[in-house]
Amino acid sequence: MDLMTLSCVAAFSPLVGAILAGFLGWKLGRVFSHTVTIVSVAVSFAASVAVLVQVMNGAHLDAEVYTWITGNGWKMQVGFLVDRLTVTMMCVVTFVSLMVHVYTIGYMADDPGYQRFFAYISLFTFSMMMLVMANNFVQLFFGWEAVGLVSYLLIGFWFTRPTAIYANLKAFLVNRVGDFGFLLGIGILFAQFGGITGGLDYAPIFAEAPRYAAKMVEIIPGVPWALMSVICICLFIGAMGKSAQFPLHVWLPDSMEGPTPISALIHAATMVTAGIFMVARMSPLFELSQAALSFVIVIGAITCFFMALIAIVQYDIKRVVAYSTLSQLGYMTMALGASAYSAAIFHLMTHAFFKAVLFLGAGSVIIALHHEQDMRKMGGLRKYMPITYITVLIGALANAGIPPFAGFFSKDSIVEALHLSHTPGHMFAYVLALGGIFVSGLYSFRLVFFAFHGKPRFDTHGHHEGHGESHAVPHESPWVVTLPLILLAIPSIFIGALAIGPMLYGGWFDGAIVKTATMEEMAREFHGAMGMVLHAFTTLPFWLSIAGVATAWFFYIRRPDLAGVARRKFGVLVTVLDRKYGFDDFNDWFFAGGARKLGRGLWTWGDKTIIDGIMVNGTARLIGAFAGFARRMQTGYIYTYAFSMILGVAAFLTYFLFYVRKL
Amino acid sequence: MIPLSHFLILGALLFSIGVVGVFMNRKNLIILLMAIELMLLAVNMNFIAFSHHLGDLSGQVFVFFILTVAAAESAIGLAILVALFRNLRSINVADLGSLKG
Amino acid sequence: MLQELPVLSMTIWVPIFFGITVLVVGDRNPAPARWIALVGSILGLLACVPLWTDFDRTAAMQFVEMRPWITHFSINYHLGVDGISMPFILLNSFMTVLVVIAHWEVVTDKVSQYLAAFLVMSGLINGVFASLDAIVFYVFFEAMLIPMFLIIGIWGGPNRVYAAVKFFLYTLLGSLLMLAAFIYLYHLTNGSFEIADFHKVAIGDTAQKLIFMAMFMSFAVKVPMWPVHTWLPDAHVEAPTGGSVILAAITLKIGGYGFLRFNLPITPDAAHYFDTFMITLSLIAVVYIGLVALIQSDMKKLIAYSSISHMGFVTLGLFVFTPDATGLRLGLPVAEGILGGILQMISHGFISAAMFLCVGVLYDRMHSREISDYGGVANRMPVFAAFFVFFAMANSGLPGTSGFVGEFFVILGTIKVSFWYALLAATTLIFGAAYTLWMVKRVIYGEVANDQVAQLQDVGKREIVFLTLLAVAVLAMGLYPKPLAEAINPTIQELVRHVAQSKL
Amino acid sequence: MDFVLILFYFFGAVLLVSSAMVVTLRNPVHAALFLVLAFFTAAALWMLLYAEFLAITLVLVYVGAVMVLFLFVVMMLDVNLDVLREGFWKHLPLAGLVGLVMAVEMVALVYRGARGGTPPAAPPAGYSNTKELGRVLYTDYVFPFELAAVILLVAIVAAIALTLRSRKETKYQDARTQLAARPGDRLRIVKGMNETSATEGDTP
Amino acid sequence: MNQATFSLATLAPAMPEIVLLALVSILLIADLFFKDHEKHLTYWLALVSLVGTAILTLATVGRPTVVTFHGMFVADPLSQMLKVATLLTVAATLVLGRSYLEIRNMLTGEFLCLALFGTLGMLVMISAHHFITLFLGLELMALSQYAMVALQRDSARATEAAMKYFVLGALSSGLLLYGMSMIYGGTGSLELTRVAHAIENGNARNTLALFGLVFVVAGIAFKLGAAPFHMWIPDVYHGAATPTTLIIGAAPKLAAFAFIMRLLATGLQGLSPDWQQMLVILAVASLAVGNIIAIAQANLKRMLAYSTISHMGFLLVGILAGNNNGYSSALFYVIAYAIMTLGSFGMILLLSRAGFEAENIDDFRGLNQKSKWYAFVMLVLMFSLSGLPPTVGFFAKLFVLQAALDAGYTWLVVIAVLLSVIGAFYYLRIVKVMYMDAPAGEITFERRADARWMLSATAVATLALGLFPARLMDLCVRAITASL
Repeated sequence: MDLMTLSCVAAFSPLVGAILAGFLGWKLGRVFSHTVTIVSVAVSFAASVAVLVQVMNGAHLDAEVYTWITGNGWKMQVGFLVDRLTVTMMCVVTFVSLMVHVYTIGYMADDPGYQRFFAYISLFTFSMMMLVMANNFVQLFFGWEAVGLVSYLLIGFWFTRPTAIYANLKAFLVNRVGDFGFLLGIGILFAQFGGITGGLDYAPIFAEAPRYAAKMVEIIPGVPWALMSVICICLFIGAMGKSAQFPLHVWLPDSMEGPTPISALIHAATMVTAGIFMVARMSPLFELSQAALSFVIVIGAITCFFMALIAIVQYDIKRVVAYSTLSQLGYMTMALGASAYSAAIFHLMTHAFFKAVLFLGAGSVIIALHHEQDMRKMGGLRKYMPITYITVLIGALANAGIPPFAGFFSKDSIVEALHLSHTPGHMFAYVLALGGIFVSGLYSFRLVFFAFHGKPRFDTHGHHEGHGESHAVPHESPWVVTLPLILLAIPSIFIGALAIGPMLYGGWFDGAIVKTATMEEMAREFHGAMGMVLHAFTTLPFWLSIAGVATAWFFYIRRPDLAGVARRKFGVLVTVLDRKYGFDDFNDWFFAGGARKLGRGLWTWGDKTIIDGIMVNGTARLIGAFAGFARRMQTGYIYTYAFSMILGVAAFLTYFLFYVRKL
Repeated sequence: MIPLSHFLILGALLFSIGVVGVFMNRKNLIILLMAIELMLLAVNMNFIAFSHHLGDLSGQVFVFFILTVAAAESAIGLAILVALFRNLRSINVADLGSLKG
Repeated sequence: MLQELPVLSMTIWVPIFFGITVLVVGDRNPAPARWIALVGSILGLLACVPLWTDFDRTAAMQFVEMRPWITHFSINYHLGVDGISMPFILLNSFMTVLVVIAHWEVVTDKVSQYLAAFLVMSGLINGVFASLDAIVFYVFFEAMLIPMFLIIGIWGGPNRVYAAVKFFLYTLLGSLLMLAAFIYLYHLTNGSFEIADFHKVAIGDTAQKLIFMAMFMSFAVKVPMWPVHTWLPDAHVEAPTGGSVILAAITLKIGGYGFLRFNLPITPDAAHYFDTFMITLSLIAVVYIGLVALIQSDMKKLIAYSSISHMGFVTLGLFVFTPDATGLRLGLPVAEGILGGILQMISHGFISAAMFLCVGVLYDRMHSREISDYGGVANRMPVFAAFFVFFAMANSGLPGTSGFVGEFFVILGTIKVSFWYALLAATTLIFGAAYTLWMVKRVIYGEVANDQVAQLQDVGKREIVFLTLLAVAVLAMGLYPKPLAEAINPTIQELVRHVAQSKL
Repeated sequence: MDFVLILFYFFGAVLLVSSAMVVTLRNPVHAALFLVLAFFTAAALWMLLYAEFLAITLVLVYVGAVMVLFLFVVMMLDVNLDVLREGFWKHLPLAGLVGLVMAVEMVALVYRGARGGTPPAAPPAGYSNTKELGRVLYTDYVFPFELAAVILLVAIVAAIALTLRSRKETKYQDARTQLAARPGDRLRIVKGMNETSATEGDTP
Repeated sequence: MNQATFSLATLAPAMPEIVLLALVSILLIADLFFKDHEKHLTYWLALVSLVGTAILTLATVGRPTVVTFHGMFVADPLSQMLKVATLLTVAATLVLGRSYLEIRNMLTGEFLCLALFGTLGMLVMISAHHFITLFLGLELMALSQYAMVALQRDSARATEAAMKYFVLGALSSGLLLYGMSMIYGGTGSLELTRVAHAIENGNARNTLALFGLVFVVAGIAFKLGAAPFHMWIPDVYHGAATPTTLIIGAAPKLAAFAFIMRLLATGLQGLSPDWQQMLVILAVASLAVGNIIAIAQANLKRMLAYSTISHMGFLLVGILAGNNNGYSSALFYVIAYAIMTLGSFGMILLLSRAGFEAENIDDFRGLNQKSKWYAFVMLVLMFSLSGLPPTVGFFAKLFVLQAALDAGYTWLVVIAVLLSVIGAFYYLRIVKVMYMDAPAGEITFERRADARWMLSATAVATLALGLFPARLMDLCVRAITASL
């Protein structure tokens, strides 16, 4: 099959699955739903792999599926751009998605919304494919919003939970704030290039862009800004929303209200990385603007470190993972800012696997404990659910960046990149990145120790558990749950070592992502994966992560009592972290509350009082009153009437007496 | 000889008296009717003065018809007055105020 | 081949004829009246089909009909459509069918008059869009008020009379000034009411400004633009569902259409002179009204305000010509704004209609429009909830739905004029989503709020039919707007060319 | 200044004074009598304008018929005259002012308009105003003349229709109803409310 | 030329008047001989004489303009058109008012012959060509009307209205006469064409003429009921029995229009710049007063009275254009107005019954529930009065405004437009009570089919002329251009 057909299959088969499951699922039942969706996603994955093969043989696709709309001198299309970047994403997305599909069979087994759920996740897969495969900005924006929609639906999947429907509204709106910038970016692109390139396709715009690198615009009169900086920053604001970068990160922790498979698929592996992907895709543009890059790198650094800190004080197992996701996304963003795009994508891939493992593992724990998410009610689980334990451990190691696990390679190269980068502010990022490494070690293993070691703290709660089932003792999850865990754990171990060579230094991304000076220098220092591992023991990051792990061990295994002490000691700091630096409170108070107050004010004063009360009804009342008054002049007495007549005549006479013409 | 303006001024004054009589009279409808007769008289005065000074007879003819009409008019007016009096037992102008607004 | 057939006359008079028939049938037994009305509306829709199939994508006036009407003033029964007007006739005929279906089990009082009012109004509205003679246009434009006035006033809610009268007088005030402008133009063209001649005639500066203002009064009220919008929420809240649907889906569009057909071509210089003014009002509509919509407690009022906000987008799109000081000065502003405006109008036709029908569905069951009376509807009405969320998403401009297309192009057009205009306009992404989805959250999601909600029955076949029709329309236009755009574009090019050259 | 002018001033003064009395007096009888006086003086003034016929007509028609009619009505309706014109003086200022203004303006305009113009000589000897009028009245003005007749007819019809009323107590035979009478009409059993039989004649 | 020359040629043009007069006299006599149960014969006789005269007039249509009776009388297309309209209007009035009058024992010979005499007066006015005939026609009409109002002589309301009407009417004809006398003095003639020539040739004392003009216009304004000479209208319309109101309200406007045409357009066209200014003031005042005060009315007859005032304002807007365009638009307007008035008062008559006048707006509550058709009739009439398409009222306004704007009175057009928005409000109120309120009392309808048909006919005509006004418009234009 030719590339186009394959791509179409890859993109649209999940859609077909979603439609079937969505419209027929409630009639034809659960089995039908999960089979049809899993098959469709499997097909999609297979197609993606096939595409991968072809692309490795140097195939390349940039073609139109159909024309969306035309105007004077421009046309916009739905089309696919398949190169190595795309295909990487396709494979990651479809693979993780497939795993999650399978996992879901077990996880959602006793949920009434089973079919709906499968329809949603297939739809998500489709949207994500449209996003990554887009060859123009309009379609990119389509996918961008579509994944947002599905995430909205999935976070609010349990729509009777107040927290869930609060979280999904919040997620959608915060994303909209990002899209707001993104759309403006696209708008400026169109304004600049639409006429020249006759549309919003990537290729021509990337080709044209360098000629406008020096172009200045005065958005504020008298203050010239580089056009490219404006565009890139606008675009990056979009990325900030989608990839939950500070200060638009607030939605991601709340999104944990959604079912765990979603957290794994959307809020760890794929959707949240869309922003990273986008910036990488736009690398030809970003390379043209130092300002934008340093903006990116600073934002990334802040996210990376400070979100990691929060993870330390969380007790909800999923929220810990969520904050770790935030911080990992921070790493990717920093990499982008350091114009080490391929490193970012590399980390994106590895992270997709190990973070999925962590989430799914957490999910496995959660079902084992009947939807209990508080780590304080866990502990000592490793003997009850060994497979989960192992896989989560692998995930944690990878996350902490311990060699030779996947995370190590990607994260280490990012730190390296930061070190070597020329982007203003890279040293700031470098420092925070190092701090982040320590913290990630700490929180990852805090999770592991809390949940799987120590003495069990769940024994009592089995009884006053809602469903009142007999077994208080948790047991290993069914194979549909553990299989994905295993299948995802394997790459979490090896993919880093295997892929780093070709992906970062093997010119894998040639043509898809611009080569940058940073990568060049890193390439010079790179001597194969093995060398990297060996060299690691002499580097600061390695010891930092070890220190993190050790601290965790000390506080949660060796001297568990100290944890509480420390909590009390650093009370202020802890509360600050607990309140998540007060972002949520501020947003609720200022934006949500403020908008509502403003709206109410405008309505009562503007609409009701001034416009309606005074202008409209006021006029009516005025006329009415005047009518009532004028009416009283009709006294009913002949002399009044006669008087008015004579007054009229007298008036005319006066007029003519002093009106000189002919007189 | 008497200049035209004399008669016209006389007519004007007479007419204004009639008019004032109409809207200043608050009591008696009959006097209202009389005031109207005065107005017509003033008009006739003008016509005759003009016809004399223009040496044109039609003015006087008009006066003739005005007299006729005035007679008919006062007949009808008085008839209405009578009918009104039968209903109101009064010819007081100030009592004619039931229709208003 | 259908060019000989008086297609436009058919689109006008077929519904009216059936309306009168329905009236004659009376409502001793509503069933026949309903069926006749359905047949009539469908025939009316069929009559429009040639407009789409035989429409050749040029700027020329097509399906022209010309008969002398009042020779003394050289007023002609002159009909014709171009890219601007053709889609609206289709939209209107389509909506009429929906309204007839939607009323079926709902309206039981004075059925025949209800249906007659809608059919007659449908014909009149087609006339508004089809007429090429100012007086003919005006006749349809005004006559249309009467059935709408009755619909709001007779079948409306508790405060219906106030709303109906407000609606009527507001509109009348504007349109009478427009009539004065027409007469003035009649003299400028020394003796022609042909809109085409109005387009050609040269007009002095002051005169242009006055004429612009006069016509602005009329169309701004219809759209409605910001300071003169307050009739709309009242009218919507009080009107019966069908009334709200036509009001939101069609009659508002007449305002936008009027700007395109009259203000821009007849007084181009005034249009340029006033464009900042218009844009300001539009942006106020977008932001201010967006915020106001956020806190509405009545679903219909909320949707009404969202309509105003969306129509603010339309007027914004129509009046972005000239880059201002703060503009990016990137390329000359071209037709995107107007294209966006028109697409926005059509899509808003579908979406607002759908939203009002959804509220109607709930209202028929619970007889309340208060958001606070609902909650957790999705538990009892899953299918309905799916539709509602879908249309809500469309209303907040999700790509893939028609709601996105219009807004997208308006923003593309606006950003060429000024980055800050675009910035303010784009806030609709946030506000639109905020007020729509917050309503969804409070109405659809959550635990079952109370017993009435617990009693709710999911949508029946009839309701599924019209909701599906609309959903398909919304999706189709969102995913493949090309045919529509190709029908509109030539006319827009012509219009832009015309507006660009001064008439002084 | 010549005798005629003196006459004019004299009659004019009387005319104005008497007409002023007409509108100010409280007693309609006195008012009517002053009106008669006014008409007489007016007639005299017309004489000065060689309009003998009209002068005579004025006296005959008005003083003879119309004023008598007025007096008759005044007598017929026994109006109680004790009602003084309270309110008269209250309204006088405004009303008087307007009247004065109007009078002044009219005089001013009239004077402006009628200035100059030589008064024509006296008509030739043997000229008969009456004869001339008579001639044109039945030839040139026959159409208005007929109309005047119609107007008088209308006046008659109206006056009768408005004032003539057949009193209840005047009984007169109506043969038609008598013949049409049937026993059924004589005796009617009425249950509950009593309905008035619509058989008697043209009582309003 | 003092030789009396009565050939048929002299009389023929005046044939309608002569015939009508003859028929009225016959009616007057015949009525005495009709028995009580034959009184309806009088009604039919009156109807026959009106319609017969109308037909006779129609027969004369197309004749060239003739001035006869030594310049007293003119027969031209305008007069023919207006006469037919007047006669038919009065006939329609009788048809509509019949049952009302019968129920109240008012359908007497006197009533009918007074009505016919009034009509005769209108005909005379319409084709008057001389101040004397104008005056006599006016008085003939007016006197009959005073009497007709008072004819309901046991009703205090009616007699009061009659008295007011009479006194003010007399006052106004006093003003009119004074003005005529001045114009006579100024131009030295009483015949319209001669007056016109005198003014054009400049051998006129313009001061006097102008001075007279003021009074003449005042008199005209009274007859039309233009503010500030309008105050009799509400009281008389309210006080008189509804059919009488209709007789006063509908046909006389046609005559008054003719009166204005003769006086201002034929006679004083030379002074048009001056009377235009006066008419502007009158028009604005009438529009304002009529439209605004009408809002505060609860009585339908009073409300329609005020609406009449505003409509007269519009009529004046047309006339003050001062050219044929304006005159023809005004002619169209006044005819349209006559039809609408017939309809709207006809509705009051339709709903009235023994002891129930149906003259309050609330009496129309919920009419739609009782009868869709009559509610619709009223709806059409109301929207036509408020000038909404597709009714004749709209085109009437359109043509008038167009004429005024043509004459350069843009600001006046704007004012008129704004005030008619206010006007729309009280017409809407009627529609509102009919359609949106629940029935208050029980509603009964006129029994007579002919009256019902006549009423429906007015609505249909309103609508039909709204859809196809071209024909009538051309007629008006031709009549004006041929006659002036």
